[in-house]
Amino acid sequence: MLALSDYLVLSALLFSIGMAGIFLNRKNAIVLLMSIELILLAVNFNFIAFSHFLGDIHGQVFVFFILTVAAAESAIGLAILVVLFRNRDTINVADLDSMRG
Amino acid sequence: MPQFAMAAPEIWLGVMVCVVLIADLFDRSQESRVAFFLTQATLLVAIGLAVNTHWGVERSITFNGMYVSDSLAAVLKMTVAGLSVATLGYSRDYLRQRDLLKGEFYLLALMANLGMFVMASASSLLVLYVGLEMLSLSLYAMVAFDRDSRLGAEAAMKYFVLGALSSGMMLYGMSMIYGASGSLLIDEIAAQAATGDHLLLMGFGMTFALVGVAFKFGAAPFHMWIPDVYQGAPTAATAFLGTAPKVAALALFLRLLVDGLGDLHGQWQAMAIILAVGSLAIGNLFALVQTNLKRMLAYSTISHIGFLFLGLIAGTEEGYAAALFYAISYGIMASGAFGMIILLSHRGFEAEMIDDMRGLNDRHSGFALVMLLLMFSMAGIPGTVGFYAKWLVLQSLIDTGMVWLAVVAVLFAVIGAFYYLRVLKAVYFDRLDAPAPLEAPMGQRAIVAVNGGAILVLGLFPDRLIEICQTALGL
Amino acid sequence: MLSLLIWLPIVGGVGVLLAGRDNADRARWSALAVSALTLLLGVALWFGFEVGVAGMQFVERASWIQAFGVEYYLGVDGISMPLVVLTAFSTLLVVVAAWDVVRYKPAQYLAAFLIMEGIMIGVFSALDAILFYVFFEAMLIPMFLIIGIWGGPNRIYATLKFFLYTFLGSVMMLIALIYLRTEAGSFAIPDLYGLALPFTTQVLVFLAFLAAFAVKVPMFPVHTWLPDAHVEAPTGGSVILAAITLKIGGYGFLRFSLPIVPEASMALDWLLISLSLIAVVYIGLVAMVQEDLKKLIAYSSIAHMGFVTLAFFLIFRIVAASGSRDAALLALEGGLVQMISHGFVSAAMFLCVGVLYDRMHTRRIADYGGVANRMPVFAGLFVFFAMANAGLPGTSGFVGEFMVILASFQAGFWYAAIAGLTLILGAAYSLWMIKRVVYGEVRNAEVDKLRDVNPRERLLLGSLVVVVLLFGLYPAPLINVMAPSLDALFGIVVPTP
Amino acid sequence: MIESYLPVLVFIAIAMGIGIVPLAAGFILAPRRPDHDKLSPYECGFEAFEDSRMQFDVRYYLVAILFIIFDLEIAFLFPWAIVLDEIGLFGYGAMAIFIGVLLVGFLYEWKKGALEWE
Amino acid sequence: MNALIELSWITAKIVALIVPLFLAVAYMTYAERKVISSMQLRRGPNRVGWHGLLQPFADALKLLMKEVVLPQNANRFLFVLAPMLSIMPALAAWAVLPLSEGMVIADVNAGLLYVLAMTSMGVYGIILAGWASNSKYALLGALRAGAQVVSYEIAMGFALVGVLMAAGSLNMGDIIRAQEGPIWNWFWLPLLPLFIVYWISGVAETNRLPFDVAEGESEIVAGFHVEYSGMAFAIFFLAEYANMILISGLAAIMFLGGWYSPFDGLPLLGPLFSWVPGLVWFLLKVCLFLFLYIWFRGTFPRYRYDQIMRLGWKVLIPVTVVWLIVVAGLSLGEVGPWFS
Repeated sequence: MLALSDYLVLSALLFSIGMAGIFLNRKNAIVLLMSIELILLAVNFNFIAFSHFLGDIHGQVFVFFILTVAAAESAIGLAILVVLFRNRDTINVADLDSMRG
Repeated sequence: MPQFAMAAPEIWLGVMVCVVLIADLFDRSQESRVAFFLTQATLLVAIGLAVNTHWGVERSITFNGMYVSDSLAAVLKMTVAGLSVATLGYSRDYLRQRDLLKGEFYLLALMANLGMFVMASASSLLVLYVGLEMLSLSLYAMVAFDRDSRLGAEAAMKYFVLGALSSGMMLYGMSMIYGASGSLLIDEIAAQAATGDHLLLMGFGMTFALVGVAFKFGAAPFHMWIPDVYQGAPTAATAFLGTAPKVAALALFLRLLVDGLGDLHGQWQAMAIILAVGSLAIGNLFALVQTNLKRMLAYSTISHIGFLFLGLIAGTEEGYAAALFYAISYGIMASGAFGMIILLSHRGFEAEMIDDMRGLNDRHSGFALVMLLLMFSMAGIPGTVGFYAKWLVLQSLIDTGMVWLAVVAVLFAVIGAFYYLRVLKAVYFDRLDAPAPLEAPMGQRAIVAVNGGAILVLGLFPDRLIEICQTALGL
Repeated sequence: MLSLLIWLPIVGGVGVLLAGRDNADRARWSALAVSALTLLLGVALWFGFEVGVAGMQFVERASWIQAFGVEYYLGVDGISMPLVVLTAFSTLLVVVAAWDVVRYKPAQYLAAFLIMEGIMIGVFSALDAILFYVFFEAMLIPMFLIIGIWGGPNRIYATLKFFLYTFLGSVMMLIALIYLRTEAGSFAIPDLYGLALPFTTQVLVFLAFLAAFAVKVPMFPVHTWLPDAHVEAPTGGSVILAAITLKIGGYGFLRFSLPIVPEASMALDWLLISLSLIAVVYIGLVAMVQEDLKKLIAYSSIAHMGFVTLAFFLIFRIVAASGSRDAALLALEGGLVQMISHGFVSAAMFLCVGVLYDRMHTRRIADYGGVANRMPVFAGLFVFFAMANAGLPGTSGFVGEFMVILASFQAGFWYAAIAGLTLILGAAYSLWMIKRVVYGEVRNAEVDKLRDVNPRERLLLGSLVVVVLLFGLYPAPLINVMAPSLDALFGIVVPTP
Repeated sequence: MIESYLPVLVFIAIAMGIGIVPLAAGFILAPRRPDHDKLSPYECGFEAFEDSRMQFDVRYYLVAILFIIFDLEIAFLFPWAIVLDEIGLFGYGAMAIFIGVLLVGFLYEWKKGALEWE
Repeated sequence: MNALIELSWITAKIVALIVPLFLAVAYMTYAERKVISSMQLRRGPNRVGWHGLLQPFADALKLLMKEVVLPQNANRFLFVLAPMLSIMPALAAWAVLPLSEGMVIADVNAGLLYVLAMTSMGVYGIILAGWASNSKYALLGALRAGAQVVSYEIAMGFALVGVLMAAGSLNMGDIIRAQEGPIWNWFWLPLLPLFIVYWISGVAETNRLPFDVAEGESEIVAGFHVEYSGMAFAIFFLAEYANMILISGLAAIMFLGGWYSPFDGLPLLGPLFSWVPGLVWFLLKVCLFLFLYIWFRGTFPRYRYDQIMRLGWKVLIPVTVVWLIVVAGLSLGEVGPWFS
């Protein structure tokens, strides 16, 4: 049987990958959205693991909400991406530098 | 059965969101008049409801422990809705001139308010999160509201990515807190934190949560989004997102880190000090070199956030009350400042550079006077509300023996004064060859007057507001 | 009474702003009315003041910010009452002086001064530390605008410098005040007296106060804002700056530094004394080489105020050296008299420069010469004030300086000798300036076209002559007013051995 | 509990295999003689003159977003539907409000023309 | 050792399910051609084998020997992955479908969720195929098909929620057991609108006529799989027919009482048919739906794309939502034999 810590480590890994994706990625903005999803996935993983080991259902309820919000979030994120692409013909992260100072 | 009456403000807002949405659909007029006035009326009624249901009542909890009704909620909701009314009032003309006057703007604002209301009354991590996201999602959309603006799209993208990232971090923290305490309810988390079990896990979660909160606030080093978003967003949206959500962020902090993890104060204090001093330093120093007023205000926001954090650092009820007072007064000041930018802008022209303020005194001395009050208030000169905000914070610091922090704070405040004076220099000292008189609709002028008046009146008689803030924190 | 003195000009100022928006004349007359009324009130205050009483009079006390025990607590004693009257008097002068000289937004100009007046009176009469602080800093706002809007070409630099220096100093004081409140439990200034603070704390508090007041006075290393501010300020601004705001620094030392942290004051008096001496000597020398009339007067002001602070902090030496309470009191009284006298004299000097500037639009000494030939009346007045500035017996300037020097002999010969230098240096730069400006041949075509003072200016300067002479020849009423309060103060600062 | 999902897992693996095997067989058994014309994308005989991964109508995207939202609503309905009998009228009311809000949003889309094609 | 035995037993069961399924798919194509041809007064395939019965195998063999073309600039990995992704869910969903009482490979509680998850995955195959092909027709076809599938999935989901409410369980077996009884005890009656919506959505989900614009030859050649040939194309083809069977099976389970006889529990007819095994009833029901598929193809004209989307969004979804509320009310009021 897997121990709680195994789940936590896995989720920490996912979380770190997501983080790295956001901070290291300089090319494609969609990767940013995916990284965010990955982070939320890590969180969900955490909640479910805790919920299971605590024998408390609320963590899973939380996951439900996170899923919903994540969907809404990616909807808005994609919408912004579309606007961005329409205006600038690029979704390259490195090009998002027209404001300085 | 939960006590629905306790959540009257939220229920009202929720119903009205639907009503406004439908009303706007069937509103044939070009300028979404119905949506605008309905929104404003809704917010005003919401203020009344919030005061009526929350103010002065015993702290009580309903909805299975997830919703709390106390005076703090009343103050937060009142402020949030009041600031929204002001900023939406300012924004109308701006939106009209840029063909952005759609009902959706008000709808988004209303939804953001609902989110903030929910946050203010949250007594569970889940509710807190839902409220926060409701706010954030609305704000993302508002920033991207001008679909043809390159800067707007870029700002929205940055805001979105970093906002979502911060939500993620906070959630990660929340999951740890949940794991350590075994509950999502703030009260039970507090009880668990008091026992001292699983402190490591809880501290771990608390760190992430704090980072998330700092992101939402825009405290350095998590401030990167603020300048770009402030600059890139349509000013109407900037005005909205620069005011009420800051109060909401404070609500987040108070509910999560104070109500819930107050016993870990010793742990988050050091981190908060770094955040505060960093924000003060970065905000003030970067603001010095800005030529864009919106950007300067963004950095000034960061510095104000730093000051606000100082109040939280103290970890006393007085300190929290000071932070609350600071947030409220900052909201008033910021709404006025962005309101002025909106006032000076007109079709095809964004008055967002400091140079655009030149000769304001010649163009309209009344507006110039308001600008004077605003800037001095931000700098913290007595006679304006900004002074008491700073003072209360310093007081709480000194009361807890952190005099050195107070000294650091005032030193940065002096640096801060410099860039506020630069704006005033443009307003008063630079003269234009041919000053164009400034016209503004009656409604906007009234809001400006009220805004400036509030700064002055609160600057002379802050007692009532201080009292309210302290009562809200149970003093 | 005091409230009226504070709020009448402030409300009046707002009224002037509203009344004179499009009508300059209406603004002028209403401003005149308000300032005259205020002066009348000030005079009434003077006569209503009970001489020989040390404590506070005309006390008003009401709760203001209950949450922190801040009170609306007003009152004047012998130290502050003359300063209040001085303020009212100077403002009237400024209003008259600006009559038809200020053409750009006169309503705002006058309103700024009236509001400034109210705030300054507030500073002098506040007995609550926070109330004091509020007025103290609020002063910055009108002054900032006055210099910035109506000032000279380099006004922006000057006004920013002025603002930031003062602001920096005063925020330190705020921290000290808040700290003191945690010790005393109240912000009322009398409650802050006689706190038993540990020595280190005292020193820190003292330094915080020093930061605030030294900038205001201004003392030697932080004085650099003053010449800039003076040079760029419009005439009225210079008058108020020199006549009143500098005094607030000195007043602050008397009201805060000395009585609240006496031990630190005593321990650090060497610092203050040396800075003051540097001001007297070095700044006096600097004044001599100035090319700019206003700068010269500004440096002279610094030197004079250095003299004042010297007097205030010399008392410890006097007591230590001679044990003479009377001599120390004499120093305090002398300093205060000097402050008030300087208020009149420097105001007069700046007004004189203003008269010249309005005609010639230059302040360079080299541009003048032979003014006496074309403006005999003015020349006479100018010379008179320069003499007063130098401390000519018979003028008010002499009284204070004489008292201080007399007292400083008790502290030691060298103190007195260096202090005495101020007389010599003062005479030197004043007279040399007079020589270059007033006397000699008319070398400049512009000077040739000068017209003498008009009746308004005559009235203005004449009234100052009267006052300067009055206090110079018969200073007793003034000294009687302040003596008991200073005595009481002294009792707090230096416990009787 | 978990064990009952083992057959499911095996089934998925086999199903995947069924996808792979014929494809592999096709690659192995069938002749491979690629040439340029054969490999060029089907375009009515023209040479393709732009990248075929071109911008597409934003409405497809809109549908995708609407789908996400509605699909999630369904996700909320599932647990509710199962326990409806236990939560009774209160649950019914709660979900009625939920669906009401959903319908308001639906009405909004409808009126805004998000559901129009052509 | 035990585990290995169990594993082989499972595998055997799966193979026992899949092989007939494949045969069914094969003969579905045959049946379709035959039925259509008789509807159009033609003879249909009749050369290979008796009455053309071996035709499906001939087709398969032909496709097997055809070259699999990988178009230039295509994303090779996704191009190959897409057909697998479309057939895998169509088969894997069968894991939880009970053919008769106890005749199920995995009797899991979240069966319906699993089915929903699997069927939702099919759209990936479509989109990936269109994207990977690097062809405009393919991309357009994929987008159309994707949008259509996705749109009807909502209505389908709502319909399933109705089933859930009626059954009070996600377990497929329990859903069937909740319909025990004669034909009017089955869910098609109380959930009639949902049943119809489900069926229409099912047809649309599989991109079958009259909703087959995604691959309408006359409009966009062949839709998302225009660039596929040989075995790769065959797999898409298989997937489509496997999906049809799956949808039919699901419809039979959820609305027509799965393995129950329509006369179950009736005084006279019940015992008369009680010897018929449940599997037969189930297969009969599936065949009924499959026939409907073919029938539709034979009779209905093709919808225009905007009509399809309008039907999905503006008719089916509102209908289902409203009926959901009604069903919930019925459920609370414990109306009829269905809600208790």
